[in-house]
Amino acid sequence: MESLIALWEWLGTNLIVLQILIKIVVIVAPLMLCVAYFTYAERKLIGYMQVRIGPNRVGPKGWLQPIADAVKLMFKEIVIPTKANKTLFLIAPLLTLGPALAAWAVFPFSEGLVLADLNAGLLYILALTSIGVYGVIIAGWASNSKYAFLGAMRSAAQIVAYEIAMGFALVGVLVAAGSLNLGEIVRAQQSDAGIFGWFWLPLLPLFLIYFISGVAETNRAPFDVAEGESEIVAGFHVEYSGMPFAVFFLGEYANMILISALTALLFLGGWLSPLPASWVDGVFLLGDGIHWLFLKTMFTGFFFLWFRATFPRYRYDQIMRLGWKVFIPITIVWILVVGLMVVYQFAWFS
Amino acid sequence: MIALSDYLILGAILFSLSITGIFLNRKNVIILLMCIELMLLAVNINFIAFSHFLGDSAGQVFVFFILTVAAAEAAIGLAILVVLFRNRRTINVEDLDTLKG
Amino acid sequence: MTFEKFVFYVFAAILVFAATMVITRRNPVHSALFLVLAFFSSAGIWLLAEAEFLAIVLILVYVGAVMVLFLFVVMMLDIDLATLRAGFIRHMPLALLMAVVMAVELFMVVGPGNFGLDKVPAPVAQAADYNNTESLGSVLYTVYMYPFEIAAVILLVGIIAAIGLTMRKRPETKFQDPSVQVKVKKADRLRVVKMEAED
Amino acid sequence: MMKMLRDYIKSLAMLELLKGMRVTGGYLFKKKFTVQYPEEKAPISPRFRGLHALRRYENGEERCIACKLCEATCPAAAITIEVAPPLPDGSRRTSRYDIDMFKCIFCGYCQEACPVDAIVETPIYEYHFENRTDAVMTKEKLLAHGDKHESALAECIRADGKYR
Amino acid sequence: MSEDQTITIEIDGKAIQATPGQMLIEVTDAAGIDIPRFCYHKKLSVSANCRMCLVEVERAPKPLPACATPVNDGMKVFTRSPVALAAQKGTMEFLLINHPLDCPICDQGGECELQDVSMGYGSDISRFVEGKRIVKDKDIGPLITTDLTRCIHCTRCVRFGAEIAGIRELGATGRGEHMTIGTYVEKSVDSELSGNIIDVCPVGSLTSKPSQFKARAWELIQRDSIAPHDSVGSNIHVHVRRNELIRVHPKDNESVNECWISDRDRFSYEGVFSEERLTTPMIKRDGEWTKASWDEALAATVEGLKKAAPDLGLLLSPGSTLEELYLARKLADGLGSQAIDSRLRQGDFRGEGPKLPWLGQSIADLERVDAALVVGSHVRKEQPLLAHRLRKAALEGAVISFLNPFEIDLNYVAQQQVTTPAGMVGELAAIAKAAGASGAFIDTAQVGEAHQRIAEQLKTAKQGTVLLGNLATAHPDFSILRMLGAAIAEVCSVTFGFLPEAANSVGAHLVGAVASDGSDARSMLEQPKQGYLLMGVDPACDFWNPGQAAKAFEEAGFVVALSAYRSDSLDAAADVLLPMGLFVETSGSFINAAGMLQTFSGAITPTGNTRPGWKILRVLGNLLELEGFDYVSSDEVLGEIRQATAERKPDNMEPAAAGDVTLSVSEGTLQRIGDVPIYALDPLVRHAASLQKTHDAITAGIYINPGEAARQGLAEGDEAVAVQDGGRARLPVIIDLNVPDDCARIPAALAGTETLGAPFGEVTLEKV
Repeated sequence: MESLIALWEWLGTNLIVLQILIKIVVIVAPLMLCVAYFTYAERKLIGYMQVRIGPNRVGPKGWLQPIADAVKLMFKEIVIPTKANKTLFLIAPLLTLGPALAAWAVFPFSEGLVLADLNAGLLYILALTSIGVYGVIIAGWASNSKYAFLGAMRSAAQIVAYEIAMGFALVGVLVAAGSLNLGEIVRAQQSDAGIFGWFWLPLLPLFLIYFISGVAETNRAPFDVAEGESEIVAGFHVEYSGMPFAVFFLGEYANMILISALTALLFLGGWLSPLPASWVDGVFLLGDGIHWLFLKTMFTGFFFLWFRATFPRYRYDQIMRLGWKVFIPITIVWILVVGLMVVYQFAWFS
Repeated sequence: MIALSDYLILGAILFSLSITGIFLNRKNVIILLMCIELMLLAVNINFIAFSHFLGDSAGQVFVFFILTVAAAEAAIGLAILVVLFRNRRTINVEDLDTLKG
Repeated sequence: MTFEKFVFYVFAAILVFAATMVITRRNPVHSALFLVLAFFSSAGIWLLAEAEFLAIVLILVYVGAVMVLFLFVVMMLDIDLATLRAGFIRHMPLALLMAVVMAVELFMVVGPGNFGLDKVPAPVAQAADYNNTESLGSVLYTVYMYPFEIAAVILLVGIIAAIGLTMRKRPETKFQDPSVQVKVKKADRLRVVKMEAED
Repeated sequence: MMKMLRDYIKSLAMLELLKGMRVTGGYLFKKKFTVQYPEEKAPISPRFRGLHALRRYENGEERCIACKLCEATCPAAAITIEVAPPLPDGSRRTSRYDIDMFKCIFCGYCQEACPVDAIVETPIYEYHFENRTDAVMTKEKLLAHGDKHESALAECIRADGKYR
Repeated sequence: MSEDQTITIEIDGKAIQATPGQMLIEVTDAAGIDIPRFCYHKKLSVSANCRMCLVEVERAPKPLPACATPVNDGMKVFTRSPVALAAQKGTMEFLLINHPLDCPICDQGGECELQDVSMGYGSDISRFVEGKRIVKDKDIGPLITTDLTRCIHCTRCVRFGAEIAGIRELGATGRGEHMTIGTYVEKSVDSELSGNIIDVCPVGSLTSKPSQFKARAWELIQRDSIAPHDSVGSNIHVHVRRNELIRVHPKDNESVNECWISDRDRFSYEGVFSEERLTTPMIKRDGEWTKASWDEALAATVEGLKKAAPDLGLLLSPGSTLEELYLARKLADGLGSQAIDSRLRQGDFRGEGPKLPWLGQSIADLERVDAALVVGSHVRKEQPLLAHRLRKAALEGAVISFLNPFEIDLNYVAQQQVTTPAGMVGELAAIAKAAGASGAFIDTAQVGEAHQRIAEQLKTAKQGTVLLGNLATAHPDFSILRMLGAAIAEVCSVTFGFLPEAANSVGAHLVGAVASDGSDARSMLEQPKQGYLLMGVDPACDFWNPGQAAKAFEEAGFVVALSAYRSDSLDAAADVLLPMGLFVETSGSFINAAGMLQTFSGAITPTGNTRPGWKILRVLGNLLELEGFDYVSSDEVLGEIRQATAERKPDNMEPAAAGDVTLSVSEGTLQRIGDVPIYALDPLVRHAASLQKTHDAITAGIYINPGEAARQGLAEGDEAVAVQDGGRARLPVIIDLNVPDDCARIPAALAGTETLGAPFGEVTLEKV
């Protein structure tokens, strides 16, 4: 163990690139596994909500289903439509997956457990999530298919619209926390009130709007007009097959996990224990730690699936109305409220 | 170490390129708009470089304002373009020689 | 050459390449995408110049919003590319001449002779707890308060102008008000009448 | 006014959405009644309308007399029959009996129309093609199905007999 | 009965006008009131034996059959009263007692009167548990299938045979349950109208044999057409399934074919799908036939025609459509040739002849004559439905006289003058003399008692007619016969007419597809041309003198044939074969004997690579760069024909100036009678397989009477070689009492006779 730590420190001084690479792998590999089993969880949960049992054939209780899917997708033929823009067609999936993974660079998993402790971390995340739309637009345009293009246009407009609401929600958070650093934001939620000290309570409207915007941002049901099977087949990725399709898939689920984790981080106290610190200090597993973050992420992620199992798809104009006419005004109003709370040192901000 | 002149020369090259672009694509309003964005980028590089080397944040503040104004400009420019296309079915600069809408 | 300088040259090369492609590509969509690349690489250069906040804002505002709008417009409009390209070759010599003259003049002014390391020394690296965002913010909300407000007003005017220009009133279109639809209860639509059965 | 306010607050509180989520959430814990298909099979009615078959008489003679009533009644126009020239004994048989399974909607009208119980729909629902042309059930294939599943068919007919 | 007198009866509460003497069912039919019936048929006598049409009549103790109850003034009839319905239902139950439940395998299924009526009047369960009657099927020939178990004893077929076909071929034997329909002894039904019993039969007892089991009634698409064989122009329904002709049915047209058609019109459709159809253009290269594309074949044709023009002969089948004949005429004009003819079987072209020969009267008029003289026509076999009209007249009391080179089968009493072909002129002249005419031949004729009688009948007739048939047309002295006939008609002031041979013989005259300047069909072959265009003909069978035709085509530089079939003689004659569609595959028009223009459209798409004739000719016109060949549809051609011929009316007037009037047939030696048998008329019917198996489809042979046979030293079953004009044909000898002395009937247009010459002329028999 000690020799391992020594090796790590040696790497840090001599081969910093290798050290960074190892860090990236340590983050990305479990993330990919999470993505895989998130798909499994989705199928299973939605199945249960529809009174059926979901995948149960591959492996015990279907546990190997995601692996089987991955293998299948890997061996499928990659079909590139004639007259498609080949380069862009192949780059597009990477553009969806890339930002979803890169965002984890500034993500604090626990006290001090972060790849890059960036001062403007929140801004960085905002910038990266806004880049995600390129994958969709380019995929839709490069496919040279009208369905794909329609899907891409819908999705792009939707993402741009909800990004604003999302950004305003985050402004509320950073006003409350007084920092753009994600670690600082978590620490700002630490109080002796435990679960009630977190930002979800004072920023309840922003919390809800952030999460719902996150659902819209990832083009998930009920905001999945970008795919809209019933009207535009599968939207921007109609023409995709095999591995590029799998990458889109990975990107979508990685984004969902990212949004879930960010919600947990920004509003649900990140790695903090829900119990007041004075009660649990030093108690095994009840104290602060990465496992709380994991549980909170699972909790918020569950809502993504629950929404999908519950709500029918929004009509496009309703989505736009919700984004522009409901969410943005509410966030602006609540930023004002938060500002006043902070200035007058109301309860949470004393 | 990177010299200030490196930044400035980069900005100059970028500026020249965007001028060339305006000359070459003088019919296509969209590319003209993009060239203007590129030009502003060149200017911003200069501001940032000076701000960095002179240790004065005023340059960055200027960049901030330029970004703001440029975003507004792009939005209005594109809005005009869309309206134009809707009415005239073209974005060719040369076709825009009548006063009638 | 230091690592920093190497990174600078790489970014600079990408930037110049992307800018060249922006002005020469036949397809405006490609131009727009290369412009995105140009913004990315200049964001990298800005990071080297320790303007982190602006670098990220550049990505956020330009890449995330403005260029998306550009792409939107370019993709949606059914543009006749052939006529727009006409004269490309014809203008080439003049454009090149202009560019070269301009570049040479600018070199003479901004070249190492005037702004080399020996003339303007490299700044000292900022302290570890330096926060670019914070310092910029403190200047912005104090010294530049009024310009900041004016910028906000300009943005507002921009929003209103853009909406005003592109908004099409379609009085004849039918639409449903979802909020009204949502509020409807069973009792509003269905009346259960009890009555005697008839033979 | 009060109603408007109440409605506004209600919609902000997303009560309707929560109600919906309660429904799906409730089903999460309900007992599932999925049938594990290849191992378990749902019981089927003797009137089940599956794969088609042409039956024979016990002496091996084809039942079908090429009366074309099934062809006429088929709402999907999936059946094509051609009549053979009269046999030496004067009887009438098909020279071609094709059912296009791509067109067939398994309505069972052919079975209803058949005066000699020749064309029947078997309770067989597990079958596949590997070739588009295989989707056209020829007379040979239909007769082979009939021969293969005659016992199952007889059982179905016996079970359903009193209601016919 | 007096037509002007009307009475009023009440049916189901409605007052309806009727004529005294009408049967109730006629009144209800006219009023659109439906009464079920099986045995009643409007063209047949009333037998009232099915009892299905029972209706309740006020004050009648029992329900009465509507078909046999004359109307009375003020009678009240109830067709749907409980009594009537009960009676009908009871009848239905009895009818169904012995009717088998074999609708699924019955060809009548779907169009069966019994089925339809039992849907309306039958009960849904049968109370009859005893064994059903079974009747053995009888083989009554290659055209009709019997399934007598299905018979409900309406006797329509029996009455049809007795009343319409004129031969009592079918009858009912036995009584009660043992009653069966059949021929008394095992024989076939041979009437040339026999196919109509299929239509007449209300159930599936009598069905068509060629189309047996081919299709069900509901699969068939019905298209209207015109029969292409005789000059009646019978209206027909062509029934098509998946582009295949399944059967032909008559279409009612009282002024043409009533509700009947001849077997030839009904069953000839089989020829459309003959193996011998020419389905692709062919070019003969160095004596070898090779398949060619249309472009190649047309290019070869154009080249050949250009080389041969203007010394070009066009020989067209008179069964071609009006449009085809007109375009051929236009083509001939464009190429500078006047040699065009469709009178291929006419033997004598001396004299100018009438402008537009026709029947001289409407077809319906034929049944109203009270005296008729038919010269040179085996009318039953030539024009079965015209013969039926004449028979109707004869049954009404008209006296029909025939002058023929052999005795013909008739289904009514008539006078027959039988003489040798050479003697026909003399006989006709004698009748003319008896009638009081004068002129060449007439003055020298020997008038006998029979001639006197015939002349007298014609003279006293209120409506009489003199008709010249195909045998007269083919006669080498046709112009003399025509002149004599016209003279008789004139002095007796009766109608003079012709029985044109083919569907469009009248039309051919109308559009000018007959030579007017002497280059007629016969001379075209006697003085061979450089090139020939043949349309719809087979050189072996369709020419007056096939031997000469073969020679002429051999000598010609270029022969192109538009034909639906390939045959050995065509292969030998032609250089290019262009496949042409038959009547069901093209649109067009025919003008029938009575001058009635009837247009039809195609019923099926042309077989293989064939094209409608008018399109072939149009393209030829285009390729030859002739003016005015830019037609888009056959309607356009027809419109042009109508415009061009608006002024022309049918005209049988013999021009005053008689031409050369010397007899060309000499008496004394053995003379050939070369009639064209009913099923050898044209290529289509010659390829109709089932018709060729009938009794009427006679084989080639030497038909002589026993006395003549003895003189020639021949006996039935021998084979002899007939020698005519140097042509030899080895044929079996058949004893035929109908042939007069000094004559040998060797029918033309049959395989084996193509080496012989003209249908009339000297022939010697050599015993083998």
